[in-house]
Amino acid sequence: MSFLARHRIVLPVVSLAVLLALTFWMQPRAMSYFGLNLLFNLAVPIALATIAQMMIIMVNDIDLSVGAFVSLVACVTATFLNDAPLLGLLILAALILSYAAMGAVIHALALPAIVVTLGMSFVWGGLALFILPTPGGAAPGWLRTLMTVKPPVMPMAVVAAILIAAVTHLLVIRSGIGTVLRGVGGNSRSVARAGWNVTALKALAYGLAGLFGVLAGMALVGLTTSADANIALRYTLLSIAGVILGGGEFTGGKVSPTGAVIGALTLTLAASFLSFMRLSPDWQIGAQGAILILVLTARLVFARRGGAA
Amino acid sequence: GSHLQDTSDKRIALSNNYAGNSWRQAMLATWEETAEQAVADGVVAAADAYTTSENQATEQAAQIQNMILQGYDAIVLNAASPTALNGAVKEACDAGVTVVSFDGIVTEPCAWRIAVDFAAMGKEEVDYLATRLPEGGNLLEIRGLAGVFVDDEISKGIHEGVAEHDQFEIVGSVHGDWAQDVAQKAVAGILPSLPEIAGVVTQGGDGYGAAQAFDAAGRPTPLIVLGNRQDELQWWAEQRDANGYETLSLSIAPGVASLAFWVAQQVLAGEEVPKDLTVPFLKITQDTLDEALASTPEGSVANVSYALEDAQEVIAAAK
Amino acid sequence: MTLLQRLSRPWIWAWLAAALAFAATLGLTSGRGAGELAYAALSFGAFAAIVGMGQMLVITLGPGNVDLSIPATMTLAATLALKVMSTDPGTALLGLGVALAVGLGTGLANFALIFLLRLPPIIATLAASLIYQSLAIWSNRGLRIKPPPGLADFATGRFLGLPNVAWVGLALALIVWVVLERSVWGRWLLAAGQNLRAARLAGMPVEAVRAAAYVTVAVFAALAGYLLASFSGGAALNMGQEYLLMSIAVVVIGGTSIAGGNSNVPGVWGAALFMFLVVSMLNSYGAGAGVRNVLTGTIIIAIVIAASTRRPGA
Amino acid sequence: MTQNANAPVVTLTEAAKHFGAVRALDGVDLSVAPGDCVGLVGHNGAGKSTLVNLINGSFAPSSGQVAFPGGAAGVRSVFQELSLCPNLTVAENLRISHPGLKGPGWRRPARAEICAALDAVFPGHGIAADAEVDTLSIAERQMVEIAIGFAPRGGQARLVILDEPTSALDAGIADQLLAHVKRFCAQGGAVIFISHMLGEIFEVATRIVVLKDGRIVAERPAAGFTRQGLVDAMGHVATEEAAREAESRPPPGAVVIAAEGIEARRGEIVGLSGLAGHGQAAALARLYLSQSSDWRAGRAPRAVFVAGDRPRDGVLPLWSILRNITASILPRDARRGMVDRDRERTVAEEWKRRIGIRTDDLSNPILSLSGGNQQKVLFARALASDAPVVVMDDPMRGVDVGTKQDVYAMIRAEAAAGRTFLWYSTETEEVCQCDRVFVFRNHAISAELAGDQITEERILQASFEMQEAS
Ligand SMILES: Nc1ncnc2c1ncn2[C@@H]1O[C@H](COP(=O)(O)OP(=O)(O)OP(=O)(O)O)[C@@H](O)[C@H]1O
Ligand SMILES: Nc1ncnc2c1ncn2[C@@H]1O[C@H](COP(=O)(O)OP(=O)(O)OP(=O)(O)O)[C@@H](O)[C@H]1O
Ligand SMILES: [Mg+2]
Ligand SMILES: [Mg+2]
Repeated sequence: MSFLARHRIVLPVVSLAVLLALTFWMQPRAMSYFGLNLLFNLAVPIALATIAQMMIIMVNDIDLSVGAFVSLVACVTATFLNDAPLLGLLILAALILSYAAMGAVIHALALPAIVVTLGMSFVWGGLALFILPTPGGAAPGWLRTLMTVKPPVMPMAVVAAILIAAVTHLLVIRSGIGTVLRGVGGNSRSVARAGWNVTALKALAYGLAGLFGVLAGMALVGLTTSADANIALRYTLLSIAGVILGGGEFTGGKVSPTGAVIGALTLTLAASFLSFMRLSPDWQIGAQGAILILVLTARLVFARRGGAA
Repeated sequence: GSHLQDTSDKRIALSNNYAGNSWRQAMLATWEETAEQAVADGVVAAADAYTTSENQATEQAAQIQNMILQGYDAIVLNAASPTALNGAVKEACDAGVTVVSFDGIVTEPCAWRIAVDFAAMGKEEVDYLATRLPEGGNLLEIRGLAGVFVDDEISKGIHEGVAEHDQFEIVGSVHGDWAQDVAQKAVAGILPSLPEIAGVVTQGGDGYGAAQAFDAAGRPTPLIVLGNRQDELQWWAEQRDANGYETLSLSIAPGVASLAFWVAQQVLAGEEVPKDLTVPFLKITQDTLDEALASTPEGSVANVSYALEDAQEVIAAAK
Repeated sequence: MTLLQRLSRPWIWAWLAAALAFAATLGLTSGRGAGELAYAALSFGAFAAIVGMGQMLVITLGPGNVDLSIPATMTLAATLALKVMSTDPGTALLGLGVALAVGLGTGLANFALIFLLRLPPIIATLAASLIYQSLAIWSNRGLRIKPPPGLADFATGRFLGLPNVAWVGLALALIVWVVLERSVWGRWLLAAGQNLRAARLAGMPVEAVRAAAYVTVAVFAALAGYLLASFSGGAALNMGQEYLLMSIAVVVIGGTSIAGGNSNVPGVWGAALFMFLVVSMLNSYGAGAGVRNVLTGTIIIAIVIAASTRRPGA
Repeated sequence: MTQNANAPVVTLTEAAKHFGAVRALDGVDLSVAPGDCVGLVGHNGAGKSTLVNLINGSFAPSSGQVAFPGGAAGVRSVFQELSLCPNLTVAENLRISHPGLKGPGWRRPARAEICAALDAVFPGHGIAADAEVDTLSIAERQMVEIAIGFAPRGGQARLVILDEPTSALDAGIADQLLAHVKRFCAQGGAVIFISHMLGEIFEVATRIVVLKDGRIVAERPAAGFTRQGLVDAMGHVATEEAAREAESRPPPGAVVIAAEGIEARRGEIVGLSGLAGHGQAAALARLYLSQSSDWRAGRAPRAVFVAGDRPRDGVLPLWSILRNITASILPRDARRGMVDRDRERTVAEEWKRRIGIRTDDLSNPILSLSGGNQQKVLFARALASDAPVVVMDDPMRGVDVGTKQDVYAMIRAEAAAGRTFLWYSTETEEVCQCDRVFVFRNHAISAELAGDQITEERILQASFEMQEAS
């Protein structure tokens, strides 16, 4: 088996490195503590949302409600968590639990996850509109401080990305329960036959997704200082793209948390890279599509080499 | 004024969150015109326009951060959210960048705001209806995109107006997402359950779709307040010629982008500019209809372009 | 056929839900406006049904297959068609040709990305849609050109009491149904969706089938865009936006299996009517945007649960 | 609580399982004690897998009881359809069925345990504990699954049920397994061994239970059966003598296929042999793919394929038996692109009869068939077409003895009528049915044997040469 096929993480790392090198070349100012933070700080909530999506893809489902959910969390964070922290925490915990319940129901009733999450995206969106019919709210001070902290050596964004990747790698790849969860994606019948309660496992995976979704919403509010009901809708597609860019696959429980984080960084960087290119406004949108295709085309090389094995 | 500094080495960027309708396209066109001329005249060194692919505050925040990195001296901003960009705007101000927001303004105190009083616009619609329909009647409200600041403001103004003129009652309210086809669909869906409608209050751009929906349902065309789109104006002119239809059309002019450009230039030049400026909205009445229709390109939006003098006037008025 | 077997047909639920929403809306007016509402539902449902049927063919190809470029294709096809026609009478067919050619082009481009570059369809169509969007902006700068009067009359007109666009949607539904249920090509599509490798090893031309599905969805989207622009008096850059989630929703609410290999044409129409009627119902009851979204979501999930728990052996 | 050492591990009394009208298991009494090695045989669809599923708790019995006097711990199953998680490594798969592996550092003991288990059953297996399962060949996966079945997993295996464990293994590895089963039973373990290869049953079983149509029709110590007696008890009329009936086939004609170093003539049955996982299946698949197209399917395909790995390569799981049978002949029988449904049913009914698919209604879903009967459907799918070349990838996996003889005869008849067969098999007995055999070793052809040269020794010799040399 080829080196690339064994280490699916190589490709995302190389794409990110190439893009980063090009960005530095075009915009040397970015090559600084300050520059890196500006380039990547908005990637932190995206990375967390991507991890949330990955938890669902890990068990062979797909979540079309991540964006709406993160928006709802952002609204809760900017209102309840700020005004009445205890109530806010309770609501966030309830949201995580409802995510877990959603996973359990999807499995117990053998429902297609894509439809249930599509329906839930309306529900989350509606709840967010209840809480914030018009943009507003304010980030809790501690959250704002946390997201704008200036650690020594490396900017917050980089530290956060490394931390997220490390924690989720331990959780999903190294730990025993993470292995079982990936097993659910690989062959849930075999996991069930080994005596596991697959409904509970799915609830756990969805609950973890909910947890990371909550973290994503909180991180986002920490950066933007306020929220609105539509604030993170595009995270749904971004998170799916991030998981795939990071070497994950839609089926079979093949996911890489490190790759997912790198995928999220790459997507964020790609957008910046384009704005440094100063394209005509007509083509700015299309160029984002083109660069997505380019980055993913590198997978082709990877697939060809790997396919030979 | 001679107290002003030279801005010929300054670079200005336009951060735009959405390009998906004719209003925004007209806005981008006006910006381009103004910018090209200003660069050619040596007023500024560059004035580049950037649009995000998705209408999302997060993406626009990233865009603003990139502009900081690129070393622009000023950022002219049509914001996706009045508050969610505050983090990025603050970062820009801290980096010494002048931020001027218009149309979609931001609440961050360090930025300048060129605001349209959207609530007043909503109220004016009802005030107008009150003059035309003194005995009142049922109103249908077509709103924009839920959860967006402008939608909420205009709607607030409309409701304020209805409270004031209690001969009116809003019997139905739908979200048309500022898209013709969505508005048409929403109106068609709610019409069967509504009593007779005397007037339709809109947020701009939905009038033609509403007229189509009334037509398809075989209902008499009510008094629809329009939003300056050329197709609306043309429909209005046709109706006027056919049966003397009379109404009012109002909206913010896309050319406000050029006003924002000049305000930013003035700030860079060292002019004392108050943080809050207002521009009037562009109103088209029965009398100015033909004139407006003649000057609006087919399929576009009625527009005015602002020059440096207009900006100076607005600034002086606010002082 | 017993009642239980009838209930086991997943598409029944979409139709039941549509009927309930219809009845609930009319409950408000004690029956007045039934004809109007049905007429509106058929008009607007037709667009959702047309794109939904295209999306259904792609979703039938199995997990991971979906076309996210439907809105962009609709916009691009409509923009170019209306630009070419430039409101001149007698150009309707030319415009139709342009729209269908755009659909063919985007469909082939999508499939090229999927097949040649081996991109996952979700990402490929998403990325490509950004390019189509740029093309639409570049070609017409968002100007709204009116359709030729004859075409506009056709799109908003009626025949035998039904809207013309609904006739188009019903004719397409019939064709899709026959192809899926009776033709060899339909069998190939259903087989490829269950197990691509097994279908290939059974001698089926699976790549041709996949290509055909991706081209068909794009052509359907282009046709829907052309009709919608003619119907609503011109193309707008954001005209297709709501059909992204809508196209997926009508497919899955209509009872098509998201796992692939199983599709359901009547369900798509039922779900398309339902999606219109439920919004109308909630609007009529004066529900705000928040309530409307929460209830829409809840009802979607309820339908899916109802449809799946009655399926024997599921 | 102390247990009598000789108390049965599991006891079934009047156990029955019905699927709607299908009586998969119809009142079975069976008891398995420590040290027992029960050989379970029966025709395809006799109810063997259903019995296994009752014991391991996958199904609850429709009536009757399944009791574990000493508790259900230590009862393990190795399933007919492979059930590992392909995305996990070998060691991680052990983790799935071993909840005792916990806390930081669980990987090291997991690797040690699975390596030990593999070494115990299959000495010299060459499988790395850190290899992802989907990079392993089907035989290797089967070996891993068996090893997990016998691994201690925090306790002790007391009863291991092996449902057709050798169907994907070549003879040498199957022998290792048989030897291990004997050792395991000698040490007081119990095994239920299901196989259609009667030789294996006679080699390991202490007791043989014959199932027929969901009932036990014979249960005796192994020594009480003769091979023929066993076949008779299973209730199939075909005799094994039919297999070697006089050949009256015309001599092979012109070369119809030459690819991958394999040459085959019209009317010839060409075998591919060698140890499992040495590239035969891949070569066969490539050869088939080169004969057919991703883009076109004509009325007269040049080749058809019979899959051995049913879930992966063969079965279209949502479809009825009928649609699965006719999947490859749609263009031939179509009129203007439309499926001719009457003709489709006629063809399917005919093949149901000819190949003996056990179902009362072809509209039943394919997954309601037993493994062997699903395999027959795949045969019917291929033979129903007119393709001159039939490519078979270990197609007898899980097919019962009686049916096998029928299929052998059918293959010879079709060959006599001018069809060419390319036949990969893990069973030497089947390879010996061929006119010419290519033996694979390390992804290349190491020998070509014809006529009298085709013997078990020659094939084994060609398969192992390299290993002996190195
Ligand atoms: N889920 C099911 N639904 C309906 N019928 C079933 C189901 N599972 C098994 N059967 C039927 O039960 C009978 C026994 O099947 P079983 O799988 O136990 O056979 P088997 O002896 O293991 O055969 P093989 O040797 O082919 O594996 C068959 O007739 C089969 O069609
Ligand atoms: N048999 C082996 N084959 C290949 N690599 C091995 C083997 N044993 C250990 N390693 C390597 O050694 C490193 C440490 O492995 P190991 O999993 O035993 O650590 P650990 O202390 O158990 O940590 P953790 O709690 O994260 O599992 C791993 O990176 C692994 O790749
Ligand atoms: Mg079996
Ligand atoms: Mg370890």
